[in-house]
Formats: sequence, C-alpha cells, structure tokens
Amino acid sequence: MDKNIKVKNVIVKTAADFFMPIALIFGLYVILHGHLSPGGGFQGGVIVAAAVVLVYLGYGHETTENVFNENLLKKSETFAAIMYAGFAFLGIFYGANFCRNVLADKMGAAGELFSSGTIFWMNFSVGFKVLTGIGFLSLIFFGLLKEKNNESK
Amino acid sequence: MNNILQFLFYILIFPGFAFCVVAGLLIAGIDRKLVARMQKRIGPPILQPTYDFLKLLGKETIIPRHAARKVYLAAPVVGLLSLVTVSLFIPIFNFSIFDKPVADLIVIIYLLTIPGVALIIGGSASGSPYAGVGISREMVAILSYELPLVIVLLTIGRKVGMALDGNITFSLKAIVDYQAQYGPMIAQWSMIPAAIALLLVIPCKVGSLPFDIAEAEIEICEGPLVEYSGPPLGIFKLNHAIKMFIMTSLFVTLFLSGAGTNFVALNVLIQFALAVVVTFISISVLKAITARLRVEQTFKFYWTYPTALALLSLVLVWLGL
Amino acid sequence: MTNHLPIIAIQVLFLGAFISGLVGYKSNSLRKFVIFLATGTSLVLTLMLFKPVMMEGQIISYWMGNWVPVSDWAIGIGLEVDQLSLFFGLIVTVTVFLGAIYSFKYMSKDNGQDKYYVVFMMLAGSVLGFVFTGDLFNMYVMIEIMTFAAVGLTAFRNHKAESIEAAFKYLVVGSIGSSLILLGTVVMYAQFKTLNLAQITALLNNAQHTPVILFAFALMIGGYAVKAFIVPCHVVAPDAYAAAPSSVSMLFSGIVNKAGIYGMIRLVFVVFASMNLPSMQFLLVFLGTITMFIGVTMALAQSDFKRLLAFHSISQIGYVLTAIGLSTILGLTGGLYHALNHTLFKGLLFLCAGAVLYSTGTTDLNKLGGLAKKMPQTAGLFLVGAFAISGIPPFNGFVSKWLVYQGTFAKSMETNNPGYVFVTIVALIVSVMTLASFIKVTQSVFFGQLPKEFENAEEVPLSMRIPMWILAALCLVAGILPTAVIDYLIKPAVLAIKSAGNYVAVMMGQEYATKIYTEGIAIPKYDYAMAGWNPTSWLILFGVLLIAFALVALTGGFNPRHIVGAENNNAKFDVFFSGEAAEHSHVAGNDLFWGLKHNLKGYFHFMHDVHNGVVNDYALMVVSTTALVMLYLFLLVK
Amino acid sequence: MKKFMTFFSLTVILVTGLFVMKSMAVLPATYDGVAKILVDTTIERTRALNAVTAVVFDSRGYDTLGESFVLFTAISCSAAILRKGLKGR
Repeated sequence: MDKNIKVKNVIVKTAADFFMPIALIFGLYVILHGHLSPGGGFQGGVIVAAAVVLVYLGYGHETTENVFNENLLKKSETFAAIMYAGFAFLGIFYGANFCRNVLADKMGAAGELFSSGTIFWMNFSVGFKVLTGIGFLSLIFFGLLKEKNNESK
Repeated sequence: MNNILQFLFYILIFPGFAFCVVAGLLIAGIDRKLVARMQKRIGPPILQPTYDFLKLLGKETIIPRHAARKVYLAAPVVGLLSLVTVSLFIPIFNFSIFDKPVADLIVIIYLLTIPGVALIIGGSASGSPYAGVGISREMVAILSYELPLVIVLLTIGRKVGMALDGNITFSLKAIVDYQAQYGPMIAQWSMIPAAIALLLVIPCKVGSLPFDIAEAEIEICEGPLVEYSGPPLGIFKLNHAIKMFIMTSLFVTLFLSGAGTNFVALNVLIQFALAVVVTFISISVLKAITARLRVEQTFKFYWTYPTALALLSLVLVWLGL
Repeated sequence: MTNHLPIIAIQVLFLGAFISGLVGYKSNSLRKFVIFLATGTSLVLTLMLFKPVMMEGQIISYWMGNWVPVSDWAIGIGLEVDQLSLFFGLIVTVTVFLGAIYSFKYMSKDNGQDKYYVVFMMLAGSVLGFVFTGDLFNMYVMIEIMTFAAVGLTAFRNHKAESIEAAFKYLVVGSIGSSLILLGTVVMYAQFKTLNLAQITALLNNAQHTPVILFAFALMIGGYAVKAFIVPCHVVAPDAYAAAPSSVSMLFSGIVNKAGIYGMIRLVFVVFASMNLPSMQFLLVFLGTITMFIGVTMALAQSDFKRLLAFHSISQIGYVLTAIGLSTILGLTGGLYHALNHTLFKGLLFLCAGAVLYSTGTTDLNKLGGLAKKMPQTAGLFLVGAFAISGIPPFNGFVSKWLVYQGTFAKSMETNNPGYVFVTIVALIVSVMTLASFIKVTQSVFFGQLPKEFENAEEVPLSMRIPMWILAALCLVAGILPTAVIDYLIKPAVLAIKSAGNYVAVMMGQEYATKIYTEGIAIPKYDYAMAGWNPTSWLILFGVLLIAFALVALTGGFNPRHIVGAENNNAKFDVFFSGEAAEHSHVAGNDLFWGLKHNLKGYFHFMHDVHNGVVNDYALMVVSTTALVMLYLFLLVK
Repeated sequence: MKKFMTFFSLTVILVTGLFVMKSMAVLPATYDGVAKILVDTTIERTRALNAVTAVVFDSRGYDTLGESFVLFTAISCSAAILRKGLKGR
C-alpha cells in the first residue's frame, strides 16, 4: 500500500495544487447554482470534499491532520443538519406546513441567484453538510490507512 | 355484601380451599392404601397424609445458606393458590360458581402449569445441585405431557363447539352442559383415544411412578424438594395431594360427567367417587406395577403414544364422528 | 395545532440527536439533559395525539409544504397518522424514552457516548417517522436510516470482535432487505406514477393485479421480512441482539422489528386490501408458525443470556405474524396485542440482561449463578418478565396468547381447515418451550450458588431500575385490564386496519374516495368482546387468596420464629451433599434440557448447520425467501 | 442444497423479472401522473429553473431531509465504529 503513496512525489503534489482550487470553486458553483443549473447540494458537496483527498494525496498524512480539524468538520455537519431542519421548520413558523417554501415569493425572480426561496437555502445546507460529512469520512479513513501502514511497517 | 360472603365461601370452603385440602389428602391416602394392597402390604391408614401434613407444619423451617429466601418461601404458597384457583373453575356436574361460562380451558392449561413452575422455581431458589437436576427433569416432563394434554383439550373444545353452535368453545360449563344433554363424553367412541391419552397424562402431571423423574428419591434425593423442610415442605406435599384430586376431578368433568342429580351434595359425592376410580386406574395401578422411566424415555413416550392417541381423536372428531 | 404534532414529534427526536452531538461533546450532564428532553417531548407530543386519534377517531393527514393533491394526484409527501400508526408510534416513543433513561447509567462505562446517543436518537426518530408517514418512498428513506443506525449501534462496543462481526452480517443482510424494498417501491411507481400510500390503495382497488404489482409486492414482503427478522431471514438477528448494548437490544426488539411488522400490516391489509386475502393469509400464518417454532427451539439450545432472548424475540414475532395473518378481527386484535406485549416484556428482559451484564460483566449462562441474593430487584423483575413472556397469568402475555389461540382455533372452525388447529397446537407448545428456556435462565443466572468472582456484584443504580419497574408495571397493567387496553388501543387500530377506504378518504379527499369506492366505503364492525373470561374477577379471587394465605402465614402457619437465617455458621444450613463437605456446585444452563435435546438431536443438528455464520449463506436465505414468496404470489394469488 | 437454492432463486427472480419487464413495456409510455403536474407547474410554484432541484427540495423536500439524515447517520456510525474502542484497536 505505502508503495503507491509517495508523499514527496512532485507530479502528484503539483497536480493536487492545480486541481484543488478548481475542485473548490467548481464545487461551490454547483452547490450555489443548484436551483438554476444541473447539480445540487449532494453533487457539489462531494466535489468540494475532494479537496481533502487532494491534500492527502499531495501532502501526506501529517499535513492533512494539521490542516483539517476532524471535530470541527463533524460539528459543522451537525450544524448543517440543524440548519436544514430549521429551514424546513420555517414553514411552521410562518403558519404553513413543515417544509413549506415560504420564502419563494419574497426572493428574486426565477433565474436569479438568490431566488426560489428555501430551495436555495436547503440546497446550500445540504451542500455544506455533504462537504463536511464526506470530508470527515475521508479523514477517518485516512486515519485507518495510517494505522494500517504503521502496522505493516 | 351477600355476594362477597358467597364468594368468600366459594373460595375458602366449598369448591375452594377447604374442600380441596380434604379431598386431596383423602385421595392421597386412598391411593397409598390401594397401592399397598396391590403389593400385598397392609398400608398406612387413609388419614396418614393428613397426619404427615400436620406434623410437617409443626417442624422447623431451615433456609439453606445459598437459597434466595423470599422466592424459596413463596413458591409453595403460589403453587397452592393456583391449584385452589383451578378448583374454582372446575364445575361439579351442574354446579359451577360462575353463572356465565367463565371458566376456560386455556386458563386451566396455564393455571395447571403454575404448580409445576412453582416447584421448579422453589427448587431452583434452594441452590442445591440436586434441585438443579430435578428442575431440569421436571421441565422436560412438563414439555412432554403438555403436547398430548393440549391436543386432548382442543379435541374436546372442537367436539362440544360443533355440537352447540358450530363455533369454538373453550368453556368448561359448555362442556358439562353438553354432557348433561348427550351423555358422558367417554360414551362417544371417537373420544375414547383422547380419554386414554388424558389418563396417561395424569400420572406425569401429578408426578407419580413411572413418571416421577423430577422427584426420583433414589437418584436425586427428591430433586427440587431436597432442601425443603417444615411447613413449606408440608405445603408442597399438600400441593401434590391436591393436584391428584384436581387432575382426576378434571378428568371426571371432561369425560365422565353426565346429567347428575339435583342435589349438590350427592353430585359432589359422585364426583369424588369417580375421581377415586380414575385415581385407581391411572395413578395407583401404574404406580404398583411399573418402575421409573428415564427422562428421555418419558419424553419419547409422551410425544409418541399419548400424542398419537390424542391426534387420532382429533382427526375422528374433525371427520364429524 | 394537532396537525403539526406528528411532524414535530419526529423532528424533535432528530434535533435531539443533532443538538446532543453539538453541545454534548464535552459535558455529560448537558447531553443527558438534551436527550431526556427530546425523548420526553416526543413522548408527550405523541400522547397528545392519543385523545383526538384514538378516542375521537380522527385521522390526521398532513401535506408536507402544503403540496395538496392537484387534480387527484398526490404530488407532495403526506404524513398520515391513523390509529394503527399511532398505536405503533406510542410503542416507539415509550420504548425510546425508557431506553434513553436506562442508557444514562448503563452506557457510562463506555467511551464515545456522544456518538452513541446521536445514533440512538437517529434510530428512534427514523422509526417514528416510518410509522407516521403516508408515503411509500418516505417509508424506504426512514427504514434506511433505521438500518444504518441499527448497524452502527450493533457495532458500538467495537472492542469486542463479535460486535463487528454481527454488524457486518447485519449490514449485508439489512442492505439486501432495504434494496428489495427500494426495488419494490420503484416498480410500484412505474405502475402507478404516484408514491402516496392512500392513492396507491385507491388505484389498486380498481386495478387488475398485473404481474408488475405482484412483483413489487413480493419484493416488499421479502424486504420487510428481513426488517422484522422473520424466519428464514432471522439469521442475523441473534448476533446483532447479543452484541449490541442491552438498551439497544431493547430498541431492536421493541421498535426495529415492530417497524417491519408495521410495514407488513400496512402493505398487506391497507395498501393491498383489495388482494385475494385468503391466499396471503396462508403465507403469513405459515411464515409465522415456523418463525415461532424455530425461534423457540433455537432459544432452548443457547447458552448466552442475550442470544437466548434474541431467539425469543424472533419467536414472539412469529406469534404476532401468525395472528395478524389470520386477518380476522380476533386475529388482528391478538396480533396487535401481542406486538404491544412483546415490546413490554422483551424490553424488560433485555434490560434485566443489561443489568446482569452491568454488574458482572458477562452474560454467559455457564458462568453466572445465584445473583438473586446480590440483585434481588433485578431477579424479581426478571421473573415478572419471564412469566409474562411465558404467558403465565395474570401477566400480559397470557391475554394476548390466549387471543392468538382462540383466533387460530376459531379460524379453523370457520374455514374447516385442520391446518389452523395445527397452528394452535404449535402455539401452545411454543409457549411451554418459552417457559422452559426461561426456567433455564432463572436457574443458571439468578438462583443456585453464587460463583466466587461475583461476590462483589451489586444491584444496579436507581436510574437503571426505574425503566425496568415501569415496564414491569405496564406488563401487569396490560394483563389485568385487557378490556381497557383493547378498547382504547387495540380496537381503534384494528378498525383502522380494516378500513382502507377511510384511509384514502382522509388523505385524498372525500370526493376522490367516492369516485373510487363507488359502492360506498365499508365501515368495519368490531364484533369481538372479551367475553368468556373476566380477568378482573379472576384477579380478585387470586388477591383474596393471597391475603388469606398471607394471614395464615403470619399467624403461625410458617412460624417465623423457626425460620432461622443462614447467618450463623451452623452446618445444617449448608446445601445437602449426601453427607459430604459442601462445595461450589452450580447446575448451569448449558445442558439443562438434555432429555429434550437428546430426543430431537436430528433437528438440532440440522438447525446448527443452518445457522453457520457464513454471510453468503445468510444472503442466499434472504434471496431464496423472496424468490419463494414471489413464486407463491405468482402461482397462487388470483 | 445451497447450489440448488442459488440457481433456483436466481432463476425464479430472473424469469419473473423478465416477465414483469415485458408487461411493463406495454404500460402507457407517456409520462403522466405526478411527474407531469410537477414539471408543468414547477416555475410558478417554486421560482427554480432546475426542475430536478425543485422537486428534490420542495415537493419532496421531506424525503431529501431524510436522505441527508441517512448520510448523517452513516457518517456518525462510521465515526462510532471506527473510534478508539475501550481496549484499543
């Protein structure tokens, strides 16, 4: 296993450096434009979370551990879940039913970035949740990988 | 108020506690006498079980060091209570303490399990390894005879239910009424195998030879009862005696009951006399002529012959015979 | 306001999971407070539904996001809480509440508790969401959360190898079950173009039963059979129950397999109400009968406390399935009653097993013994649970089993089919075998002699005993007052099962329903009354007797002066050893019933080979079951 | 026995599956029911151009909530299972 992961391999590192901004920007684009163009929170979130994998591939385990805070990611995911439920609860606060898109008429016209009411916000919270969640999951798996490498050495 | 007094009378005196104790101890005495005579002994006086019981009440109760005290003491009483409750459910000819058909065969099946369970729990609570072996045997015995017993009772339910309104009945009162109208159940030839099966179940239910595997004195020192002494032991002995009466009386009610007479006292006497006859056939004779079976033999026996007999009856009844 | 109650009750549990994950990271007591508040609120909200739904007969329909049906098509997701849903909902919330209280102390010896509670609450919320929903795909989503949460909780004690193994098995088999349900849902959608249960019910009412529908139905029956652990899909259950922490095992038997049962009832009796029921009945009764028999015989052969309970769980689910399979009023009453009772007594028994594990660190029947002296309350509560599950009066198991027997036997009289008599006989024998295996547990855990290493075992803390006491009290109440339980809980639920038309009318509107049910919506009749046996009067009898004999005992019947404790060092208090010196000798549970096993050794060897622990075989069993159900439906259902 | 069961069940499922496919093919091909209504009315109801997102987050928003909870549960379970256990791993 450890043969395949050469931490100081320049090509991998450069490629990671190159693709990371693209992944971040593109992922965020997909999340934010979920209601306008193909894609959405789930897809965009996974693309953003690819950044974690890229950091790991390019810089190895220690850097990944230093850069990302596992607990923070987990907490953010929980927070995003609460956020989603909160937007769903907005319906009840506004006197309609759960999950009601109460903000649809209060935000811009169809086609604008800030339009479509809670759809935008729910999309955003799902995207946030997925990116933190998948990132967290990747970190756990890298942790396992490290243990395994240590054992085999 | 009157009602409550009447109920108290039922519970404490007539079909309930006092009657059960007297009848049970008498039947136990008669059984011992009969067995003795069959073995060419003189045998103890008929009141001997009564004397034994009274004597045990005066003895000291020893609670073993390993025993779970409360359960150890409560078990015999619970067994006795459930037996007395069963006696309230069994009608004696046309006499039943419930006006409506309250009594129920399934209730009886379960209530009759409780004395066995009480014996098991009590023995288990005494902490003795002999008791441990004994309760395992007792449980296997329960497992063995329950199958034929259940089939017999369902057969009777089906038979009576079909005759009455084409629907299921589990009511003992309905069964007695049926027999008052059509004559004793045993007269119907399709029920004879079931009757034989129930006769075979009785000795195991009361724990007499050749099926007294749980209390085998010679092998495991009376199994669950090994640690018991004084009044709790007395109550267990009493339970044993009452169980003999209840089971035979149940047999009489299920199979030998007829129109009866108009006098309750006479009916009771007839019931008791019939119960003695059933005791003689199913308990005393077997006790006198057989030796103890092993536990797996008992299990095999009950899941083959009595079960086959009971199933035969069920099939015959199902075919409308 | 009433309309919002179900969704809030569901979301409170989920939010409880998230908030406890956020704030309870460091503080133990804060986390417990959040959990207590969330489960308690959910329980209260569900109880608030009791009056309008159960007593006034309202059915609550709730369209998510106000997406009400447009031109007779249900475009949104609807919650529909009818009496059946609320019946199971109450079971869920009560179980979760008690389980949470129990966990507070029980889990205190484990690390990573924050993660435990998060997953615990997700499980709770998903099952509540499952029983309240009125949408086919939403049922799948919730069952998916439930499966994952159950797998996570099974493996929670990850320092034990068997936990991980059990979780792996559960993951594989559970995922197959979920996939079957998903595939069934997809096929249903392809046929009907809608996912709303009420609308599918209505469309099915007038539709031919095309192969597509039968295919979907078979897949979903297979899937829910896995969720309810019905033989032969039960094979992962014992491992999972035994490896999970006891508070979770309680949830497994109390709500997880109830979810499977609920799904079956909802599909067979409401959604597919127009199907040819007698042929379905045979399938369900057949599955139920083999489930209860195999469950209990396997339990007899176990030597681990929790595994034994797990097999009993399977066996009792067999009772439930058999009874509801009869599909008579009596049968459904018995089935639902037994489902309720199973939650109560099996929860109690699992909590007792947990208490034993907490005090002694093992559940091996061969190592334990004599704990009744050290843990008298747990022993007493265990006896209550054991008697209840064995159907000893006056506890609740007796009532429901009685209904099952009566139901099966009445069915045999009705249809003149001797097969149902056979079912009655099996049910009665299974009941005795249940008793037998609990005798074994009683003997080898609580009575007998105390091994040296458990000299220091102590009674469990109060917060663990409170849920046990509550469950024991509920067991007794449900046994003493069956008429009240039937009137207020079971009867509305049974009527709800029988009135599919009403279900449609509430959700899709009266107009739509009259269009579909042109002959009018049939109003079912509840023609069963607890006649023939009046347990209250019986209990009074028992009580009077008890008092009478207590008096006898007090006035010298037992002569208390003669009852000497074993405190003094007198040899006469030693256990009898044929005159030899006393030594530790405890008859443990491993081979207590060898007389039985010896005679049935062929059967036991076969069962041993079937439960071989190979996941491939288990997966094959699930797939084969689905295939057989499919074959059955295609060949025999008209 | 196992081999037989494997082939038997696979055959049964395959044959019935093919049969079902065949009968599905004769179902009306035009999409109707819920889908048509949703697609037709999506923009005035939700102001979202992407109809898929509109369905996923509005009319079936509750399911999506559930799906995100599935993900959350799965991740929490992984965290719970892969944590450092009591006796180390």
